[in-house]
Amino acid sequence: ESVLRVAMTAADIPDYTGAPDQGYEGYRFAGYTLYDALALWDLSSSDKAADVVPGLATSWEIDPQNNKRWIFNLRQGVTYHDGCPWNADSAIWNFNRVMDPKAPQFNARHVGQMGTYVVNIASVDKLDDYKIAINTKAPSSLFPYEMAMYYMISNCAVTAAGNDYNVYMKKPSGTGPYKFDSVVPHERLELVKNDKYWNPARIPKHDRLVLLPMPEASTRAAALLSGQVDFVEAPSPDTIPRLKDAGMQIITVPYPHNWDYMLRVDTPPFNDIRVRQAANYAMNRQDMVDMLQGVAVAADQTLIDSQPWYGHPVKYDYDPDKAAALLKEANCSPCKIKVGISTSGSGQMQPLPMNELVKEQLEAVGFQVQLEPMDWNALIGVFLSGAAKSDFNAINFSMAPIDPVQGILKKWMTEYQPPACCNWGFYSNAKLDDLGKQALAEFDPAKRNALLTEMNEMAVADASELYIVHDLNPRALSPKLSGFVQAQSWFQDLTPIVVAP
Amino acid sequence: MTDAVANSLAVAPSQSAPTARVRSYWGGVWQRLRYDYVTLFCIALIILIVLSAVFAPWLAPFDPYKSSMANRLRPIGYKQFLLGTDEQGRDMLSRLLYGGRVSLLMGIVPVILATVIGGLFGVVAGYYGRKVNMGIMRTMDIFFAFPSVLLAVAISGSLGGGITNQMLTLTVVLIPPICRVAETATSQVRNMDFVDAARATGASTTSILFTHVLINVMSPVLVYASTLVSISIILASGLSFLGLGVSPPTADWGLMLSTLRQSIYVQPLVSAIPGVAILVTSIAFNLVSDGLRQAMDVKA
Amino acid sequence: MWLYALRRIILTIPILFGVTVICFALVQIAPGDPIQNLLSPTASQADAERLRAAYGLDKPLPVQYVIWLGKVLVGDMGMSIANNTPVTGEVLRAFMNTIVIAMIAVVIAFVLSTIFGVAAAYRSGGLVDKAITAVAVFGISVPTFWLGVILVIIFAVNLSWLPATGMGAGGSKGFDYLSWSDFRFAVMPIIALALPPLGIMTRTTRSSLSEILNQDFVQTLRAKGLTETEVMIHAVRNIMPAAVAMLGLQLGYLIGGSVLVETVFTWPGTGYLLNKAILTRDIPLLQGTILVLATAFVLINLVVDLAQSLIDPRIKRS
Amino acid sequence: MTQMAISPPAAASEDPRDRGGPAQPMLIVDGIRKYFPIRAGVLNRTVAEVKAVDDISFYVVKGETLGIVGESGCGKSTLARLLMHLIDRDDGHLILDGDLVGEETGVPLDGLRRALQMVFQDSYSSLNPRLPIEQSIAYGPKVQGASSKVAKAQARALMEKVGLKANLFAQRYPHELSGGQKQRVNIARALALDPRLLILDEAVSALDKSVEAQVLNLLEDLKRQLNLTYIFISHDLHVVRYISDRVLVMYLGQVVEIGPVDKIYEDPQHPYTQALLACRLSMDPEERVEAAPLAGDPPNPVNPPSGCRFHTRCPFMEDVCMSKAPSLGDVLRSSAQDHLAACHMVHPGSGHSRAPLAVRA
Amino acid sequence: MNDMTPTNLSGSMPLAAPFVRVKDLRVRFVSREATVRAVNGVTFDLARGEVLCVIGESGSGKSVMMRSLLRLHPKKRTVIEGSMQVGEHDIGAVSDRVLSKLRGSTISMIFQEPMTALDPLYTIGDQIVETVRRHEGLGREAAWARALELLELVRVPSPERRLKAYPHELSGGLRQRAMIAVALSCRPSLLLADEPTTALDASVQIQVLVLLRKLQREMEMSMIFVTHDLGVAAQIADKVAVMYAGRIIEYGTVADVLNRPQHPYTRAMLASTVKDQERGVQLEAIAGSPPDLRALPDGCSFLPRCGYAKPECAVAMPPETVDARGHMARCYRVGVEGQRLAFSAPAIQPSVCTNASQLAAARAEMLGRQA
Ligand SMILES: Nc1ncnc2c1ncn2[C@@H]1O[C@H](COP(=O)(O)OP(=O)(O)OP(=O)(O)O)[C@@H](O)[C@H]1O
Ligand SMILES: Nc1ncnc2c1ncn2[C@@H]1O[C@H](COP(=O)(O)OP(=O)(O)OP(=O)(O)O)[C@@H](O)[C@H]1O
Ligand SMILES: [Mg+2]
Ligand SMILES: [Mg+2]
Repeated sequence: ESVLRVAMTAADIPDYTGAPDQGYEGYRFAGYTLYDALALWDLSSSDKAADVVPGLATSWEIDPQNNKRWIFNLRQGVTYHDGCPWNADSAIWNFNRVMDPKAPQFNARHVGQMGTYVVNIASVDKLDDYKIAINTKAPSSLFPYEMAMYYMISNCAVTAAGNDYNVYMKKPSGTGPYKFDSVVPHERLELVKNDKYWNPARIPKHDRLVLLPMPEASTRAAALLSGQVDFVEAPSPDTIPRLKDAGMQIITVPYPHNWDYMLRVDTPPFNDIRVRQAANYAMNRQDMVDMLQGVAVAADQTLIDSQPWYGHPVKYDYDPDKAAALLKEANCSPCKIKVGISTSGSGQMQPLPMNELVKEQLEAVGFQVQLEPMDWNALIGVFLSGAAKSDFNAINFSMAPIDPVQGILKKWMTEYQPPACCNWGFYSNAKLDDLGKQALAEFDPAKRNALLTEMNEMAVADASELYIVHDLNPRALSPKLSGFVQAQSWFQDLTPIVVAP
Repeated sequence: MTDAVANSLAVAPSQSAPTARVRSYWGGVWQRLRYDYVTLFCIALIILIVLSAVFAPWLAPFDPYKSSMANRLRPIGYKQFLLGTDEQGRDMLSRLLYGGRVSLLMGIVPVILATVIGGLFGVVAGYYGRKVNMGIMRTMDIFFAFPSVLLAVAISGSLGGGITNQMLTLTVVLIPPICRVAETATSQVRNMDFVDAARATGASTTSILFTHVLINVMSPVLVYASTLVSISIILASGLSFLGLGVSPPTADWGLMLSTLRQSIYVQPLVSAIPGVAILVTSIAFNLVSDGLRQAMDVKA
Repeated sequence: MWLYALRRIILTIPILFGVTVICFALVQIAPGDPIQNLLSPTASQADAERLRAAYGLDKPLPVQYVIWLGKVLVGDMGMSIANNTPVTGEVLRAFMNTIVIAMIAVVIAFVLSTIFGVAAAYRSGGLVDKAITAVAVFGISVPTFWLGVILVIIFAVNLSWLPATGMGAGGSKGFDYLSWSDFRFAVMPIIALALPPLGIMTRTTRSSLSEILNQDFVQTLRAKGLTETEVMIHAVRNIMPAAVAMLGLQLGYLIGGSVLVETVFTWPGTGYLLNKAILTRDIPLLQGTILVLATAFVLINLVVDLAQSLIDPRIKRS
Repeated sequence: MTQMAISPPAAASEDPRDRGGPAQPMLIVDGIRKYFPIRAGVLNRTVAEVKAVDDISFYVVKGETLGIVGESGCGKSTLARLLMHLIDRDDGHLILDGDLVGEETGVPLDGLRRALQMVFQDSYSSLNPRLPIEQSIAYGPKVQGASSKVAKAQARALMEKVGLKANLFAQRYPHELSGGQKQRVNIARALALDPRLLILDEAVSALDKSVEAQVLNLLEDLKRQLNLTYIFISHDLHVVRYISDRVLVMYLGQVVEIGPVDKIYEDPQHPYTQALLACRLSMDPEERVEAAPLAGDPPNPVNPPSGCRFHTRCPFMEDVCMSKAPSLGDVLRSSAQDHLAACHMVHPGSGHSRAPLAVRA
Repeated sequence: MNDMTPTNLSGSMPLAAPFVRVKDLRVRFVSREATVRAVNGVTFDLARGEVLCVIGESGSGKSVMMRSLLRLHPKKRTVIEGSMQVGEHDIGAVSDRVLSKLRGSTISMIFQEPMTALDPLYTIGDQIVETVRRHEGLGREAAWARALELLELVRVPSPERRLKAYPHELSGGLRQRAMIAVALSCRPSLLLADEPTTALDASVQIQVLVLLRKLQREMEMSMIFVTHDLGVAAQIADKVAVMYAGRIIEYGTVADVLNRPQHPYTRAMLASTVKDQERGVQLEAIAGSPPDLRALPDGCSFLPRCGYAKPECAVAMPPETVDARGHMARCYRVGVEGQRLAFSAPAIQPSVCTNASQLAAARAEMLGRQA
């Protein structure tokens, strides 16, 4: 039996019942391993930004008559791990799990995690056993991206568990390339390969996948060095030389994950675009990259350049004089800001030293920065409740703009201001809102991408955030492993990995 | 006649008084300490540490918060960095000096606060006995039901980080044991005849407490409190290490240890410095309190 | 004897009650919201409120306390918010993992400290005494988490003798203390745990032994013609009541104080669980863990008291 | 010495502090009682009581020395502490120079405190180890309102008075003094408040014989100088005889015999007193005791024997002793020359075979 | 020294030779701060079956001398000089192994404080049995029987129950008896009793004294009995040695010393003891306090408190003056008149209560002359 042991950065085993928590790492390891969604991310290449491809749906299209009705053709011949057949009934059952509070399978926890992906859905109709229609509340051209996050779990298994998810948890069942084997709470989740996976190309090349939560970077490094695990996420930059010495493979690739400051733009000082620009000009991003031993790249906006909506945005290259001048012009000196940062957290990289560097660079041009470190979960709270509920001018909150919904629409459109969603800093731009509406109603991918690109360029021109770096998401692999392709995505496909004995 | 008697009785002491020089209690303590070279050395060490912490702004060669990416993780003795630099290129020596301030503060302030508060409660409980004692000591028992680390972690987990919160946490944790020591010492003193003698003069309770009880309770309590300094330092650094203590970028030994943990493969020695600092300080305090206990223990 | 035991047991009831109050209250002071962890980064406030109600976190605190206490009394400490598993099971499992290594550590510390203490008191002032004192002071003064890190670097990373983290190749389930391949995982945590109590106990053993050796009855023993070894046996027996009390106290401290060591070694015990619960603001889990640990501490103290009254005839048993 | 408010010793009867006249006893103790509760059981309830002092009455005449003797544990110290109001009595009254103590109409406690002082036995615990002895002595006057300077001067004068050179000893700490010196300091401290009555609880028992003699001399001397009245508690019968005018014999919390010292020593009435006196060791090697006069230990004061408490050890025990407690008689009405004993053998018609037939003259 | 069981040792000794011979015993305690000269040349002999009472003020070195006879002092800080012969053993020279055989069997000791002299965690029975088994190799059963016998011997009421009692469950008198039982358990030839009755009530003290005397006679033990109570000495002693500042300054039969004391110290001590003196008459107290053993002057240590001092007293310790009856005193004022010692007082006898300045002047003068 070949075993792949992975050290995750998560503090605990993510939920594996189909609504992963612990951030996108949960999706990565307890989501796309056990489950599939209607659409899936194409993680087979490290050259281009990952996009969605058919998953449990073989194809989808917008109803030509009704731009609020998506037709999904479901994949035939797929069964869940427990033998339960995948079909339209199962799909509808799965939507009701989160959408219908009266359904026996309704799960409040799942709503918390997955509800956001189905907010646009008005209803789901069964057209035939392998065809469903999903009616959205408004035209939503980007809907398939949302469907790439919504996992389908075995309705038979939940029913057999008497709709008690705590019972279901003992034997969860999806359609994914791995089957659940066992769990030791807080310690390890063990999955075994699904020989009968519908996509033969993705049948795991190893027999067993063991997932271990190890939030401490140094612990992960020690575990890899002492041969307790084969694959660690996010080794700390300073351990990389040592890992290399020990023959470990260090893999990095750019992917849509920005490490930046969200700015509160409805109050001083960041309501003044000159102050925002000054901050951006003050960043010596290369310094940061150096400090991180090259596991990050400089960011000039929230997206990475391989994403289709990158466009040709304004660039804020390091120019401290200009920054100082802008600040003076804005009449903000010293420009006092208070920034909420976390001490650790999923995707936050090394928040303490990095923030201190930012602080130093900002202060060099005339800002006066007060860093307020807090626990990661506390910061999530600050993020969710919106800038107006706190006294921060900015927060250091990394996000993964993997798709235009999360990366552009929900970030900048006025309607997504808190408490609705994630426009933390109350950014508002009528023209951008308008473009957004058009994009959602535009079902031609090329035209839609053009609209989205324009939106993105607009937000960057407004210096709506303080862009700092993109994480290269380093991973360290034991020399025993081969075949891993690191996709430009938050999600990764572990199935091709071969473990040499 | 009577005078003659009085005089005759007074004869001997003048000639054969055992000690020519009058020596106070503390004088006696000092006499014993004088030969205890280990303790003396440790006292000197502590004085050195305290002084270097107090004068950190003048002693530190660099700004402890000034980072320099060009000079990350330099080894000990690299150019002007006597103790190397940390993961942000900040001078370790400077940070160590400044960190000493926080660590000593964490070691000393909570102990002082707890000594005052716990000592007060303990003395009151011990002196008044009965119901007051019941009330105070049972409450303390409840806090005693939590092992100190657990209590510290739980409280600081609840209060959140920051210097003030951490000091508060440690104070709360240290109060019950001090209270207990004070209570025991007080009830011992309370049963001594000299307290009864004082009561027989019609003195008020406050007067007795201050003139007779406190002065005697003080030394056991102080000796005990001195053992807590090192415990407090270690606890504080543990909390910082867990991320429950002082918040970054404050230079604090525990926190430095925690952040430098990532760099242990690059600069093992530099990463070990804060740990060594904690260890040495804690050993010094422990040995001093041992020495003090021995010097103060000798029965009068 | 039974009366004494009963009295002692009854005395612990108000303490345990106070403990529950503190457990509950402490956690409520905590900033941060346990619900947030359950929400996706793009969830809305309404989602949060719904979840809050589902966990009963919307009721007033005293009500929450009474409900909680009522359930605790029947052994139900609620559901972990993060894992959606029963807290009772979680904590008890973690507790078992902690108590075994804590027990091993404290017994090792006890045995070694008795040997050290006797050796030091016997050769009081000599080289052996000084060496042992040095070990003891080191044990008391060293920050265990740092020691843990260093142990990992030396024994796991550089020498590859022992595994760095976790509990067994297969996790705590089916961990077998009797098999070396599993026990290897426990070695470093036990060392790190044992050192402070070793230091403390060595010191107390040494000082109470030399105190005992200065007592009048030791003169009598010598005058009776007992050899130094026999005298030492008497002395050791005399320190046993205090030593046993110390043993229990240290065990309690280890159980409650293992947070740091368990975090360093990712040992899935209560300390690790506690740290996790704090980080994720998992209130039921946090409350449950603290409660179980404090209760264990109280009970250990109780057992120690009773044991002490058994071995020390001077303690009134009526 | 002049700064002390102490009258010249010339006329003992005309002490200005005297309120009740020379005939009024210094202190009348009427039916005083103290039971210490013994707590036990699950709820820590009182399950029994140590009858430490059980209905004791006597008086002390002005200027006399009343000796109190008895075996260890018979309640002597408890009695002393009761008189000093250091512990609360369960029952009984104290009348100090004609005034009830501690009750609304009588002398306030404060007054009592000034008039009554005590010297403790244990010289180790009776001085505050952290206070220079000068301050220990000056403490009382300071408490009573003297300025620190006056109090200090007074302390120094007292030190001289008890035979300690003030400039040598004032700043010393108790551990730098010998036992005898400590006891002198204790006496000086007790005198600092200018008391009328001094209770000496085993004040010389812990001292070497030669030092004991020094202190006894000092006490005698002070008594004359300062017009003091003493209650002298001791178990050394030689010393009690030497120093006392009257003697009170205690057994298990009760008075068994009281009377002028010579009557008690020459003609002890109570078998317990007789036995106790027989326990005195002679200095003559020829006079060796062949059999111990008193066997065994005293019974437990928690459960004192019924009837006469001494009956378990009494050679003359008869049935009546077990059933009926002998009375001492009305002590408070008796004169200072009366010799009373609580024994059936001295009470006519008590039912004991050795009881006298007729009432004594 | 070959192993000899104590019983045949006591049997084989010729009666004439003294059983205990202590010669010029000196004991010093050395520490960093000071050297305490606790015993400064003690010499005495003790015959088999004889009782020697050592009397003296507190701190005169009585206990130290006793402990030296069992070498109970801490080895490191103690310097013992002189010879101590018990039976045929030279206590100063025997090996540790032999010593521990002697202790408790040939020589045993009773201590002053019955409260603290017994191991609180062992029953009385255990503590007796332990000694018996150690020295006589008895089985458990036999040893218990012996323990019971011993408790009966020392008149402990209901001994079976007391065997199983812990020390704290007994009263002081009973504890002291138990202590005596432990000490007598192996029929020692020499019993060292260090103030065994001082902590007891007068009524109990006399019980213990009577008992000890009886047992001593029955078992034909030699006994050294330390006390500072002359009454106790009168009760139990055959010989009395008066110690002052670590020296024996007077020695003789109990009658000689108590009835015809020669040394000024002995006389003063007798005079100051309260014993049916007239009330209201000043007691003849000895002024001053004992000398500091850390800094003993040359000459007679009693000099500073002596009412009869002569200039030569300051120069050297007076030699022993012994009369035909063996009565010894060390004082320049004591001589032998005929068969007996005699004290020759000066014509004008200075009062014991000499004026302080006078005495100081006299002393200064003497010391000056010496220097
Ligand atoms: N605080 C107390 N609580 C309970 N019992 C007490 C207390 N104080 C004294 N006793 C008991 O009261 C009795 C009398 O004690 P007290 O000290 O008065 O005796 P004493 O005659 O002074 O004895 P001694 O001669 O030993 O000093 C003893 O049995 C003692 O145990
Ligand atoms: N181990 C020791 N170290 C230092 N000094 C000691 C030691 N033992 C005794 N001494 C000193 O030796 C002197 C004589 O003490 P010792 O105990 O023999 O007196 P004592 O005659 O027995 O007095 P007491 O009547 O009080 O028992 C004292 O000054 C004492 O302080
Ligand atoms: Mg008493
Ligand atoms: Mg002695």
